[in-house]
Amino acid sequence: MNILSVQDLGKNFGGLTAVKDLSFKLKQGEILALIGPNGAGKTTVFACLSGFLRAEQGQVILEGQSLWGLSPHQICALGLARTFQIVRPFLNISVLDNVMVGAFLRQKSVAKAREAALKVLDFMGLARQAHKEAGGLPLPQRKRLELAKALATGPRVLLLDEVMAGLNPTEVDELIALIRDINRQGVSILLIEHVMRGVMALAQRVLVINYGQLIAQGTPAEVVGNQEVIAAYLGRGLKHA
Amino acid sequence: MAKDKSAGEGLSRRAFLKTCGAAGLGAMAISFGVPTLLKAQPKPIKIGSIQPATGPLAVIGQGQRRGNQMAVDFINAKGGIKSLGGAKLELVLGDSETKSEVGRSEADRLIKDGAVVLVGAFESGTGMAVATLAEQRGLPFLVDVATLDDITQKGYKYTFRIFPTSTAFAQRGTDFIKEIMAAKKLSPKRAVVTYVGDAFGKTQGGFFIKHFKAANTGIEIVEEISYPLGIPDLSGEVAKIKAAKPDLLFPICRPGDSMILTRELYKQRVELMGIISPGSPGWYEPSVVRDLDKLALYVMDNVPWVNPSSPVYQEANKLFEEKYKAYLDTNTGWAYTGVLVIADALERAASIDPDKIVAAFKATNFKDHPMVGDAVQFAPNGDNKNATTAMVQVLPEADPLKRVKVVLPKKFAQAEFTFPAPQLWDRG
Amino acid sequence: MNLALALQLLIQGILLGGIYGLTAVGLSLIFGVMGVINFAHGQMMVMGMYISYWILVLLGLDPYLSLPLAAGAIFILGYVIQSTVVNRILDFPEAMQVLPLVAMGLILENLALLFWGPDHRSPSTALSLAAIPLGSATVDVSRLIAFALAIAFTVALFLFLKKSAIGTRIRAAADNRLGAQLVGIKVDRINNIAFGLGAATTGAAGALLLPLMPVSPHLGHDFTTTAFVVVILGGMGNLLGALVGGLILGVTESLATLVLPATLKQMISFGLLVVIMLIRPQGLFGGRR
Amino acid sequence: MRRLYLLLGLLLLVLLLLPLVLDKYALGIFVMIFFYAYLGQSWNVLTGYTGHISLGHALYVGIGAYVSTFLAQKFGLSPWLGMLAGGLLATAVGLGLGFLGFRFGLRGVYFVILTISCAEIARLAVSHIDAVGSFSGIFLDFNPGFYNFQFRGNVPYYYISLGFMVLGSLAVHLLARSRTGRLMVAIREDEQAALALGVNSFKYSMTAIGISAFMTSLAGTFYANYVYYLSPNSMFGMGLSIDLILRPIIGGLGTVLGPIIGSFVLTPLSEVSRAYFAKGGLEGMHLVLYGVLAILVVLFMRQGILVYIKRALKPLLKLED
Repeated sequence: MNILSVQDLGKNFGGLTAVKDLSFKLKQGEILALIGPNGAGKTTVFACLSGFLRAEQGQVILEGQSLWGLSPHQICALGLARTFQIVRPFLNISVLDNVMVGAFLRQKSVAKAREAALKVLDFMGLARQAHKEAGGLPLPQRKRLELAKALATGPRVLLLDEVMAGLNPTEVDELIALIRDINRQGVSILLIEHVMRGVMALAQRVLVINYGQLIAQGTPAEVVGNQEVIAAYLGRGLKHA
Repeated sequence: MAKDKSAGEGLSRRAFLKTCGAAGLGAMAISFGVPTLLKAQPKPIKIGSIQPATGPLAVIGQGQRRGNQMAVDFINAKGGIKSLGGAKLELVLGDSETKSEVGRSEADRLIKDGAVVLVGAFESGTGMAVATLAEQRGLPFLVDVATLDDITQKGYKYTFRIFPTSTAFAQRGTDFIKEIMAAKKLSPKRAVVTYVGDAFGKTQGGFFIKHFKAANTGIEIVEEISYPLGIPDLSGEVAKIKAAKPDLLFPICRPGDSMILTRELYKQRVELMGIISPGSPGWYEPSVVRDLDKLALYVMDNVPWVNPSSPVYQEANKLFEEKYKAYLDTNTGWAYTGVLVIADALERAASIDPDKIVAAFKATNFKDHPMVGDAVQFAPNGDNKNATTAMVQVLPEADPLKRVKVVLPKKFAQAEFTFPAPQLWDRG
Repeated sequence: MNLALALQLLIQGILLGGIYGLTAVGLSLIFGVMGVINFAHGQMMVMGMYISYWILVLLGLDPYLSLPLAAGAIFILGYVIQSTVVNRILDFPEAMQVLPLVAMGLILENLALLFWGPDHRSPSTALSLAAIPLGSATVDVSRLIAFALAIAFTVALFLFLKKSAIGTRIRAAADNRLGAQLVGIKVDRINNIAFGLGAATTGAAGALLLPLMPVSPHLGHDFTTTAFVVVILGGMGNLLGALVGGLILGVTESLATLVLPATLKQMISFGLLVVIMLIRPQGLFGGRR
Repeated sequence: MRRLYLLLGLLLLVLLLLPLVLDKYALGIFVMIFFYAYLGQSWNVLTGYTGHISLGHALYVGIGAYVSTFLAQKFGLSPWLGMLAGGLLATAVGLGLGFLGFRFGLRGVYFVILTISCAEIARLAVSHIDAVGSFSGIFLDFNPGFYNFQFRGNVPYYYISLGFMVLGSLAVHLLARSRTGRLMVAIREDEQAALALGVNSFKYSMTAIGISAFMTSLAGTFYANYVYYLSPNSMFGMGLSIDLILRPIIGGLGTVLGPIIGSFVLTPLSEVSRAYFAKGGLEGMHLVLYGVLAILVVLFMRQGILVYIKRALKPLLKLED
């Protein structure tokens, strides 16, 4: 069963095509990775799915409901949450308060939201930081906080934008385990990732895009061997060499 | 010229810095009376002066302070309040910053500092706020300058005013204009009124227009132009004046805009028989007469002016000229008179009890003042029954400080008026 | 409707618009580079007016001749304000950036009051009464000069930013502060110069206004507000836009007096401002958003 | 935390007893302290907590003052009720302004200019409405009595303004701890990130401006019946808008105690310096010092004075961060 289906998505910036005729489906309970060289349009896809950008064409269906024209907060309320590539914690309030903002989406009372947020923090291993100001956290913990906030909104689908970038291998491994856990709890995940170790470990399927178009898809192993994918990455590399 | 001499008044830089620090520490507890050497036993009687010493009306407010202070010095030089054992007067100063609530707060501070009478406030909004406060506190308040009728129409017991109201201005102004036209056998047909867009301009202008229209002068007011106070550009307004083809211009200004108005009339070659202000600042101040020079000549203004033949005036004006290089005009003159009227009431009350002072105010019959008009006497509502205006005109004279002359009423006139005036650009 | 009057108002609107434009160019430059609104702008202009006033009174030098001195003095003032205050607040939340500059305006205004007293000073200059008759209308010579110089200054400033080495650095710093720093530009110094330049045009505007209106300590505030309107109309940070925005505002306000009391003409400008912001927030001619 | 509340309670008790020992002038200063603290608190809701900078809050003060005064003069309605009417109108106007600003995405400087413009437009409009005195403004009659919101001495004004400050701060305190308040803070911190977490930023921004406008306008009614004179320039002008934001900025933005502390520092300072420099020749000096102080505070205490006070009291009160 597909929880999210994307049909012929298209987005231009001025005359520049960022995404073109992109179609894919995210299955219930699946972890799907979206990869591609820098500037391939991955983040634009996320922005279109989460309502931060208006796509010019195409259809996005979440559990049978069209997301066309909805604003980000409505999309989030329907069960699709996202993180940002450059993490955006609310700097001047505590970690707990940060996560509570997400929890308020489902919990109307402060006490219940706090309870829910604490649970998420515990799960993410941030319980000891709960009362610290978010601005004081180091990057790895900020990454977790970013995830915790999104998780607190109780999503059915989670879009993760490079949550592993900038982490050391141990931290990556911890995060992989966490994301697996999240997935096991029934959250379907679409992730953009450059850390291939993460992609290989997590993704059941991989989509590769370049210049806003889908150029390959399949299991991680299949995609890695795909000539076109190699050309996309290497070709670009050669040009710049 | 940059700054009058009182600025240096005994504050060295170090003393200044030191006291600043003290002010920070001592907060409200400090009282700031000027230390004086007292030979006589009785304590000085404090008069609280609230004037707009900063803010857009500062030019007038600071003059008002000088007027108040000079009268205090005058009374003290004459031996103070004799019925109170020769007690000296002391002026305690408040600055309204041209804001009503600041004026109110300042009045309260002056009361705390021991003021037994308040005087002020030039600007009618502050005047109103202080009048209400005086009523709340039960302390007499003498309005030295402020025209708004409302101040004395609230039935307040503690407020008195020596200055004419907007109504009085409008009536006198209309009469004078009729008199001028009759004397010169002229029958102008069209006139334009301009007024500034603030409380003063609106009331002064509105009352004048109403009276003038009702007075059957044969002169039609063809255009009423109000303009904002902000950026002083009157080119559009003057273009409208020119298009209305008036014979006469009746402007109501604040200091500053009068200069732009006149220069603009010159540049756009607006032909007029003359400029007659129904009563407003901006035409008789030393700085205006000096800066506009020939363009200021022949402007007439209907104001409660000084009485040139009064010995009180002559004495006061001499001092004022020596000290401030300026002459006593309508505002400073009434500020001076205000304190004289207070001293007179204190003398007769022989007490600083507010209600006794109020009783003394009510019985005032004060002749020895420097202004035109009869003795100051208060009507039941607190207005000066005999407050009146004169028509003054700026006339050619080598010394700019002597150019403003009373021309009407005849009783007080220093010179014949010139009317119609030569056009602005025909003055050599 | 009176055609002669309309023509006269149109002429005056255009000339006044040039002056509005000149007062706004500096504000626009400062916003474009630093992203802060200089709430002390009008007061800086008044300082320029006082400087040319005193040069005229003490040395007898006409404001048009003392203009470089006024501009230079206000350049230094701007440079000092930027280096002592504004550079330190660039990273502050916007609400915190407002206060220091408002306070700076308060300080300048009251320093003028302390030093020179509250008088309205309006000296006669060589050209303060000159006017050229043009049919039924007249053209004010001081305004015409101010208008011409306003255009000249704006174009000169524009070219300076485009062509000169310092100009290029200023643009780089405006574009990306961090990036400019990385390529070795001393951003703080460049900011000082940019603020100084913005201030200098304002000082020059002050000198040009002296023959037109009396100077007094409290004149500044309304010029700041008007300059805002102009800058938004033209697009924040767009210098030529500021000039055109000034013209639009001048003409609109002037012609509005045909049908409205002059006291309401500002309402037209603020109304226009709101509408422009809603439908074209980048300003009529584009700018930094 | 408990000790902090204890301390605040004690301070409140002192404030309640102060009129026993203070003269009218000192009470008047306290009235202004409370008045500006309350105004700062009201502004704080929109700017300090939600992050939308308003430099036109005089608009709501003016509406509150004019509406209640107009109703009292025309229909004899008690200002206590007129105050609510003014509050409702101010809320409606605030929501209208908010709609334009938030719907059309005006943020930062653009929102600032929108607020200035709306206040200026209101000032000019009121200047041309004869029913409320146009340029001349309104002169209130003085008829002391509770019904009329007018009193002879300063003591009633003292307690009313104290009540405004305490209740206003309590309301903001409760708001800040509520779901709504927390979502407002999220919008202030990062509107995009808040949107991504399902926060309807438009709705909560509107709520903030509505509450802020309502609270602000109540102070207008107080002002009218304290000063007895209203004019378009003083009630709707930019001067008041700037005056009312100084205290929360200096005390600490987005905190409940910030506006109060700011007002306790700034209001007496302006009074004392004005009184000190009242003598002739130094006109304007107090405003220069005021300006210098404001700059110094922002430069060297960028989070406001409150942070330093907290730090100093930390050991005493066992405060958490």
